Amino acid sequence: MTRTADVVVIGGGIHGCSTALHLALRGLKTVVIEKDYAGRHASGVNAGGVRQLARDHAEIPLSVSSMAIWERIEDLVGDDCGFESHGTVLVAESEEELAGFRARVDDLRLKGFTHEELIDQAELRRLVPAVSEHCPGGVVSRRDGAADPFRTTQAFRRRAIERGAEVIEGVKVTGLSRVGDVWRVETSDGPIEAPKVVNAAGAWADRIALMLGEPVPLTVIAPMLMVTSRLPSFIQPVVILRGRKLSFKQLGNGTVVIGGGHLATPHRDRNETVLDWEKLAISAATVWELFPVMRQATIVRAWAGIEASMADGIPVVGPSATSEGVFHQFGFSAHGFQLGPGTGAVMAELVATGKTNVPIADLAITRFLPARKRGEVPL
Amino acid sequence: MNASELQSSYELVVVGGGPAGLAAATLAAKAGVQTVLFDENPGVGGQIYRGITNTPVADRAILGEDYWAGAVLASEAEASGATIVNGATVWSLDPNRLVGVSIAGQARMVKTQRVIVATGSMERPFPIPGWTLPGVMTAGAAQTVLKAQGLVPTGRTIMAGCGPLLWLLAAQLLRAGAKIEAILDTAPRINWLKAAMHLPGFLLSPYWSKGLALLREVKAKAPVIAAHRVEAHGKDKLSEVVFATGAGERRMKADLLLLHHGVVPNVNLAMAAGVAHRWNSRQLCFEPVVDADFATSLRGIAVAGDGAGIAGGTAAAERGRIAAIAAVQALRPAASVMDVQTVRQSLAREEMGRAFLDALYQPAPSFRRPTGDTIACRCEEVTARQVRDTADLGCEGPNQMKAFLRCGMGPCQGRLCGLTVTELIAEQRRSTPDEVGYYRLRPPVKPITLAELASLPKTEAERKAVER
Amino acid sequence: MFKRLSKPRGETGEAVSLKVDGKPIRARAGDTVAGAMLAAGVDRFRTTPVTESPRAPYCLMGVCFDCLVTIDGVGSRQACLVPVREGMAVETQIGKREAGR
Amino acid sequence: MAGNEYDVAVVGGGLVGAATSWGLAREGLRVALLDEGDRDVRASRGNFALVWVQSKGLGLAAYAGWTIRSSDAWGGFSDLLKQETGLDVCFQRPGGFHLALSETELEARANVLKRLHDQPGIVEYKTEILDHGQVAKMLPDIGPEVVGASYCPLDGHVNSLRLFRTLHTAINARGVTYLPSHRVENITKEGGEFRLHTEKGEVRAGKVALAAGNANMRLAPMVGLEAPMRPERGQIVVTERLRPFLDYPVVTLRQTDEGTVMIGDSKEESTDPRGLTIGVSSTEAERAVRQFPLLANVNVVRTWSAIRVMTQDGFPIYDESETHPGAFVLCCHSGVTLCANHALTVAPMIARGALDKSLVAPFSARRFHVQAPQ
Repeated sequence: MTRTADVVVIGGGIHGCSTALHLALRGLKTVVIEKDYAGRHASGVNAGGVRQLARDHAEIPLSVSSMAIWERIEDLVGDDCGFESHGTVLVAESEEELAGFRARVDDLRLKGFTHEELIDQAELRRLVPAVSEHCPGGVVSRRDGAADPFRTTQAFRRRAIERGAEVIEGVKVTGLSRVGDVWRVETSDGPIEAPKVVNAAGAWADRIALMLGEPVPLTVIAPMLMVTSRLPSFIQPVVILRGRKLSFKQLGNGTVVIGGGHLATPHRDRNETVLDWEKLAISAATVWELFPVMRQATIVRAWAGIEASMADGIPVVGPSATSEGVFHQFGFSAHGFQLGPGTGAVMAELVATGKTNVPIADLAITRFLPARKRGEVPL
Repeated sequence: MNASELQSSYELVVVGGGPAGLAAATLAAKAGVQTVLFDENPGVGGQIYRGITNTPVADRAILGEDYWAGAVLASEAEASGATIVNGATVWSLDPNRLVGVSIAGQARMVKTQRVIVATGSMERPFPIPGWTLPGVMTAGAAQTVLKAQGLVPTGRTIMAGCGPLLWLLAAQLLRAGAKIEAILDTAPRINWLKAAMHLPGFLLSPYWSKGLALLREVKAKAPVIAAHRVEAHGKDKLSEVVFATGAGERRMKADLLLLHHGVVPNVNLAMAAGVAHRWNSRQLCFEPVVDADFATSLRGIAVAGDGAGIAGGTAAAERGRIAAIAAVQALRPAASVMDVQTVRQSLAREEMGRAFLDALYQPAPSFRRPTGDTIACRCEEVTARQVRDTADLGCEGPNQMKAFLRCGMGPCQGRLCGLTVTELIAEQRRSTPDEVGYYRLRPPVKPITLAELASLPKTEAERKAVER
Repeated sequence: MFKRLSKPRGETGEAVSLKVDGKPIRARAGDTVAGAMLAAGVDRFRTTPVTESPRAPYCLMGVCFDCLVTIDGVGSRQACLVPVREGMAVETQIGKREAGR
Repeated sequence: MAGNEYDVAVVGGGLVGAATSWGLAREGLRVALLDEGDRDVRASRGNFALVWVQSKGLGLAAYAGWTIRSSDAWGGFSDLLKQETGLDVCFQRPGGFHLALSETELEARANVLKRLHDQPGIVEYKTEILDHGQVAKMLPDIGPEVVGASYCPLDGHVNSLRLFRTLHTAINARGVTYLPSHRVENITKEGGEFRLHTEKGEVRAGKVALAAGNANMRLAPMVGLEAPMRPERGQIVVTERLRPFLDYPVVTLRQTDEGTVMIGDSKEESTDPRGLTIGVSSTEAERAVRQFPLLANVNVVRTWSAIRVMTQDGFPIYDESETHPGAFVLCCHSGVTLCANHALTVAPMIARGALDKSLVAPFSARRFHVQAPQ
């Protein structure tokens, strides 16, 4: 017998689980299909940054909506998810870089966003006392923070189930077809029919899109992270550098997690990544340069998670361009963790009501269509 | 201005000098409509912009920029040509738009073609044990004396409740140098799950960033404790606050307890006039039935601002403008006024986050429907048990309840017990607040003296009805 | 329960004097009677006409009627709505009001 | 009839219906009391609470006797209620005044009383005309405009809202089934039993007593009775609670045991209970201040209007149906004054199944059919 649901969500990462929870809260019968287990890839093994700072304009609305949830995350999912808020600081390494930051902050203000705040050297020193003397200032987003990624994904999964969603793990989606008014989702465990489908399949989402005739420029990446031995507490905010592919934060136990964009080699069909220790060494060197205190630390572990990166670095969020009833939510390009809670809420609204007032048009999948197909008149 | 200087009729009467009233009067008067605004406070601004023209609070950071935005509304109203009368209590409004107003002990009846009722909101009743003790106040009360008179609490101060205004006030008091021993957060956790579906709208609203910033500011300076029961103890005044947390009961010595469970429309004048009302199950209060122009079931009478359902100060001003545009178009069809669509769009933006806040900050049933000897009606000192027992006798509604127990018969005329009594009856009789209904209200909605009442004009027939 | 902010805007000082139950207090022009009484440390405004239990202002915005006092011989005035005036005589009100005052 | 749900169905949950139900329950009967909803008109919430004798009976001498009978029974009645419920309805009979604000008014007053007492068959009771000085000895706060008053020592008052609540408490304790929101749409009689049809279902009873105020006009014909009514609107003004200053009720002004002062006794021919005429309240207030100048600064907390239950000639109707034996109708304006009679005299008659003609024959609606002598 074919199973039925109101919505099938493909992918059990932070995004899939969050959308499932919000759908369940709206009273929709929701089934999540996860080929491994919830939080197995990028959602479970990222750096845990909960950051509004330095985001692309197109995703700021989703980011601020998420922040509203992050600050009360325990009220929503019954677990504080290890969320701590000490701000994120973007450090400028030169006056020139700082001038660029200033222009961005002013521009954001004009658009009505106030979460980014330009800081001078004194304030930078106050927030990040150990920063190297050559840095003239930076930008802070004071409500940013960090959380425990795997725990967070699990908390969303658990609460979604408590609210009536079903999460099926270890089952792959093998096909997707329209049968009358509903979508038939073929899985390794038999078909499920539902009028609505959400594609939150992360690094595998392009394959789902392809089943719908919507090719997208998705690259599979594997951002690397490493963690140091314990150090005396020397920094509270998460620190990021734009010029040098670096972000790092000190956890409550004293260890420091270093990430920032250097990539391992992913093998998505084998669920494997191969670390690139040369690039890890570059990250380590950058940290040592900026924070002399770090020189005594040793790297105790390094890892990478498989993630989808879009050609333009921003996610795909919104309805499918070809298939009514299907919605995309993928391609977060290594900065999707913070966006999970709020994007799930917006996606659930979109699925349930067909619309949302949240401006997500710039994240539509149509941006990858040829101009002619988008209906634009060529010059 | 004294009552004898008033004209016997105006084209438009606006009741209330908060954002809705000020914006409405300004727009109408500028369009050439002969407008009078009555406000019972010593100065305009309503509660949100209380004291805006003469506050002694010098440091602008204390009250925040949202407060000072009110100065523009006030000065525009001042310059608009509308007659603004402070210290003027409107105590009666009838379906024929005859307005009873009292100024410095003198009553007058004023006739008008249109009325915009902008009587705003008041804090929801917070019936807990000991809430009548001196030293227990609403959070809004503390905010009022801060704004209007520059007073800040001294001694041991505790706040309790939930809602955006609670956090705003806490931040203002902290900035003004007050010390807050604890903030007892009564918002039930489960509300988050109910609110979550409204998040997408909330994030576009002006509330989220302000609200979260306040939350953070307050939490950095005052301990916030989740509490699901709060009691005020003391003999002749507050001495101790007792509250229940997940980890058991706690007690704290206190000199001042500030309570807040959100605001509800102040419906007395509109209800007494006979405007149709309905229960709002999201905001848990009665509100007038209005159309897109805020016109009510009574011809020529509009209710604008928070009095038409809670949406906040900025939305109130937009609502006032919409109601005023309708009045101008009816009274002066040739006058040029701003495009109502533009105002509707701003209003829609302002109202966007409301559903989320309403769900998130809905007070728990135990704080709305008290039990035992907790006072429900402060004026007549009627307890929750009496109301419940009387409902069990077969008393189905608040009007019979009033006759049996006198609840709602005191000078506040049910403002502080109306919602409680309705909800208690609904619970006891397994009914709904909508079915139970509200007190039938009658003028005067604010007390006036017998001499004032006696001084009003009367017809021969009206005299004959009494003198025999 | 309340004190004044140390650096007020506009005219400074407490220029108005009035009496509460015969005791002189100072107030700022622009104060309401209730505000002036709270600033002067008065923590009981009246007792109720029903059980004579003590009350002080609850809402300070004119809706609760717990701040009723006798002002210049006239009972049951809402202290939160009446501005102070030089020489005003305020009395706290005990139980039911007496007719004629 | 063992099949009946109830022995008696009383229609109308106001003072008349509640008092009658209590009296019937005291006789050991199974009683259902059918009432309308909270928002429906109810004169019992808007009355003036006097237990009043003076000037009752001009035009129907028997009414004076009927009134005095209830007034005399009131003390014992209130004691009974207190024993059963613990609630004190504060009945007092200190005597009452009717104040005159001009010589013309005083003369008119004296004339009314003279005509009343000149009627044949009238029961004797004392009423005096007093001048200003005599009144001032008992009512020291009257104003200079009060030229005099009539005074009757039999007059008194109660707390009528508490009486209303006390009766409901008492009937609840005695097992009366109170059915709110049971507006009676139709009454039929089948096989010796009355069926009362309501939106919430049917109620069956062996007897039916109509005590529905002005609605009796609609209901009485369903059981072969009639109740010609002429509803009237009255308005009342109420003040805040004051310390006791008035030891006697005045027909237009009384201080309750709670301290509030009620001012009223207007008459308007309107049946809209929501309407309220400010000019009428104002006239009442003006006269009150002239009568008692010390009230000038007192705050008015509420005004209200209510529809008086008034028969076409102003006197009560008590009748039993000839076509529908077991159906009775009770209509009166003075539900407070006559409350003791309804509970202690009329209810036992209904329980027995027949009205005692020696007491209530003058109050039959048949009086409206009397033809002028040829």
